[in-house]
Amino acid sequence: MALLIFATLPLLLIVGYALFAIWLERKVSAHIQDRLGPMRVGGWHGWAQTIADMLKLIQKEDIIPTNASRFLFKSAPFVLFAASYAAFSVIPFSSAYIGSSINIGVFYLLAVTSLLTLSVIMGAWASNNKWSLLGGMRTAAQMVSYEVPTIMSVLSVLVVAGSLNLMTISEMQTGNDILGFLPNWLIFQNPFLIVAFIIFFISIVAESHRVPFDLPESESELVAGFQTEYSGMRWGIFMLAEYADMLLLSLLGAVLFFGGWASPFGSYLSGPVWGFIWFMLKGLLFVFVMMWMRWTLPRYRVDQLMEICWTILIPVSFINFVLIALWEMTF
Amino acid sequence: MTTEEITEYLNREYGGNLDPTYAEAGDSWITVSPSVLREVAKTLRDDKNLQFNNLMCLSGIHYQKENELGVAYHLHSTIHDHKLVMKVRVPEDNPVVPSVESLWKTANWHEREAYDLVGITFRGHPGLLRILTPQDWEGHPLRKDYEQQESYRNVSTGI
Amino acid sequence: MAPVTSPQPAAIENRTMTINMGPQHPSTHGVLRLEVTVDGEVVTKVKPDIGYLHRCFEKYAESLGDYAKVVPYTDRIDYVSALHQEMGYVIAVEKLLELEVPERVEYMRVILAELQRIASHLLGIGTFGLDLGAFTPFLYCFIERENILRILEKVSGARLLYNYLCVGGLMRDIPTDFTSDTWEFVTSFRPKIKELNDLLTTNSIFIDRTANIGVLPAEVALNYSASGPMLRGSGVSWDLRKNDPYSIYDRFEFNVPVGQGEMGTVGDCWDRYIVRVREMEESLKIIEQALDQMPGEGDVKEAVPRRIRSKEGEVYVRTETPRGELGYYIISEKSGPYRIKARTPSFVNLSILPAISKGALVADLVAIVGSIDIVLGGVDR
Amino acid sequence: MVQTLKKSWTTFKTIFTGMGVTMRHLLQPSVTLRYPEERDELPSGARSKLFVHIDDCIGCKLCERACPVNCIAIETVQATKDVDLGKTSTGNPKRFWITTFNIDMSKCMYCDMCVPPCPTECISMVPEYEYSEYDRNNLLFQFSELSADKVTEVKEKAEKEQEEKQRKKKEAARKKKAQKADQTSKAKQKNSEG
Repeated sequence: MALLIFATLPLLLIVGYALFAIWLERKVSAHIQDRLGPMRVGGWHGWAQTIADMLKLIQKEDIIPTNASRFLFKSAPFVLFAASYAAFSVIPFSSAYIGSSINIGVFYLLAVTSLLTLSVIMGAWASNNKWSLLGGMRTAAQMVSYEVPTIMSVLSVLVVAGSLNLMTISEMQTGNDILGFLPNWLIFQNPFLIVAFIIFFISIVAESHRVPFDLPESESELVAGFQTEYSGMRWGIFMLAEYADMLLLSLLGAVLFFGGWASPFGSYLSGPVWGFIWFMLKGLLFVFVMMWMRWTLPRYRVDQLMEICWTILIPVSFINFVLIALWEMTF
Repeated sequence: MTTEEITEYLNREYGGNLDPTYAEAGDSWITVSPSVLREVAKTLRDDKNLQFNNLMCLSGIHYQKENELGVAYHLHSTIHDHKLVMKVRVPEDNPVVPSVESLWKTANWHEREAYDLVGITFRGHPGLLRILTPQDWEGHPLRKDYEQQESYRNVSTGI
Repeated sequence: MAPVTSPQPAAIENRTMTINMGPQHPSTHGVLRLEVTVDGEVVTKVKPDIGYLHRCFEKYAESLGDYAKVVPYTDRIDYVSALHQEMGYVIAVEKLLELEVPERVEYMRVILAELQRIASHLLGIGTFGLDLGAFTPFLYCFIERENILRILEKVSGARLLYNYLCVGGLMRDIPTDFTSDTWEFVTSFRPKIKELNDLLTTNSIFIDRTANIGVLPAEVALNYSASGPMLRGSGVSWDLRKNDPYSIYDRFEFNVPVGQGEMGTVGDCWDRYIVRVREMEESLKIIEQALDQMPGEGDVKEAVPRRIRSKEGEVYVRTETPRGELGYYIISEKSGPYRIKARTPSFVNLSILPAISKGALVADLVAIVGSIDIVLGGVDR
Repeated sequence: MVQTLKKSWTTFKTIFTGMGVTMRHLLQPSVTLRYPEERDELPSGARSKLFVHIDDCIGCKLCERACPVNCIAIETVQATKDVDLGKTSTGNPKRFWITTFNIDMSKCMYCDMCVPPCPTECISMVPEYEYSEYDRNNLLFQFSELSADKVTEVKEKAEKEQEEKQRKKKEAARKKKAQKADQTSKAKQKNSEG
């Protein structure tokens, strides 16, 4: 029983976060575009808008195209959500809460998130729609390619940290001793990790398919990409998983580069509860930057996307990896 | 060059017998018979002193009184900056006009439109299909005696 | 040694796929249907299918039997630049009837037309950005367009379909604060162009997406009788306001921006785009000069005939709309209009699409359609 | 290599320029009007709805004729001699009962063509835009103020007068004819006498 409650906590967190993030996305986009966004539902700045939308989506008819492959079509959103939910189990939310403090945490996370690709292809292929198929093809290529720079930049962190356990990595970043005031975050420990972080950030933007790399669902080209045929709650789960994925990768970035739940002020304002708040703030900051980018930039074309990955990010990340290793050996 | 000069030039150089027509108001035009239309058009485009490289407009016309269909070509030369209106007339029961699509690519859609709305057949056009109305539409709407069909694919057209 | 033979690859069936882009698709700017044959993501053939918005303008215009009544119908040809459609028609009828229009009316027409040109280009630029995934510039453009629409609403009473010009003059008197409103807009708009450039024009991703895409060489453009920014983007300096001035455009000083291939090849999508941006600045110049020169007093309905007495004859008049040459071919009889044909720039420019989109990717096709800046009302009439 | 680095640099630079622009807008107040609570004031000449001062209408039907979409339907009955319908505010005498003056706003295309021909300026566009209806028939605006009884009464009266007129005319014609005949006979007489 206790285990069940323990397991449901992140689920509640994800759902609550997703509702908040969708609202935030609308608000950010609205204010960037000199609009107001949802203002009515719930009173203050339409905070209950996404809840109302979710209720509407639940009530909607579950439409399955006649010629779709029914089983795959129905199960794709759940596989997607299961994958990103499972990945949350190794994220150390605070010094007192982690789903499973296993020794291969990073490895597990990267492996499980690869399932996302599978489910997107499942949904795209099963829809029996040409736009979906194109979207699915793009997703497969994009996610598989961008996994390489992601893994390379994560590896560079691991070289510095020396552990695959995310809890251990977080713990070693507490305190602020660098130059007397900077927190002990990994990004400040090695100058080349800044480059690694930039590569990591670009890759996670692509992995969670956000602008400028939102090709799988590029609205103005592929209608809605792999989700074209989805409606109602199944579409809602895709949406949920997408935002959960965004948070997951942002949190991973926070753990690997910005100290996880470690407070920026050393021992001041630390502790399990503060740790959780710091952690979420760091994650949400990345989420906000992704939103900010989305509402500013146009999108890349599919071949340019691949070009960036294979001709710039991957070579740079390899070179950077070697440099980090050299730096670690010298100092 | 004005229409008059162009006609004179054409008659002198190529031995034709074209004659400009004037109306009470507006532009004047030359009328060409369909049998020589393509030759004339090619000359107009390629002659060094004419060089009509721009077909501004191509319109189909139904002359109800004369039971004829007509096509008006509005030509313009960006090099010499002169214009010419050329017309061709064909009887209603055999409305065949040679296509100028190979001379001016822009004629492609214009000719399809003239075929669709007025019902002029352009010989030598690469794909003479209806363009604005559905492929199985009946009649040519811009004819003066056109009567709209009552239903299209079991949907009432509103008359 | 035996020659090494590479193993025969298993026969892979290579099939192309036909996809229907439209009539309901986010980036076909209305109800355009493109029958696209793709090989993977590479477009091998495009077949535009139009006519979904055909409203029989010509048939209506001919059956009304009255020149004045046609004007509101011309608005609806290209509803994004309605004033230009009216202006072309009104000028054609005036030419047919040999009417002289008062100075003040001419200036007013020019100012309004240039305001409308800016509004239309803003929409064209905004939707082009939208096609490439940039949503925000689209709405910034709309904010600016709104300011223009407000001026036009004050003048004519309507925001989109103005019906403000009539044969021989204007439908209403000019409001007293028109000049001050316009000046205010002109001064506030200049910095916004710079902002737009920062956000979109110089953006590296935007350049990557548009440079060297959909290249239209000048000779092809001329052969297809392209016009407007489409032709000027290919490096041909051809603007009817300069080359064949109508109304009073010969009194103003302005440049004709042409594509120079700054970011790639001459005649690519970026060139067509930048021509529009620069044209907005030129339009501002024209508005400023016209506001300075406009006579303050005068009856705008002075030359409006009470009853239009039709003459026998025909005219073809072309004017420069934001999308290119708009031609009206009017055959007139004693009883009224016999044939009215509108040669719209959108229709002609769209016919080039199959020629320039071969070998592009699906994403490029969207960019190309966006850079042509068609309005389906203008294509289908 | 150098080129790639340069390109990456410009990419980053332009991305940050763009993000600066959007950040500025994020902090700016928005331009949205929250519609039912806040309203934009339309200029006085805005074309949103047709309105007729029926008291000023003289029944000339010029607006009906000017309308390109035939959304105005007017029926008039000539007023009998014993009634004086008065004058409009512009001083034109009224001679017709306006028995029907219907404007179908669902057909109207807001072109303003009916307004300038009106000699008494009784038809005009007003800036009122909140009149959407669930039933299309409710968009048919009837401006005539005459009751059905009044209409029949007026019609009958007019018919009667018309008949009367016709009768009188005939009578007059007959009289004239008789007179003429009389005259000619007289003239003949004169001739014969002469």
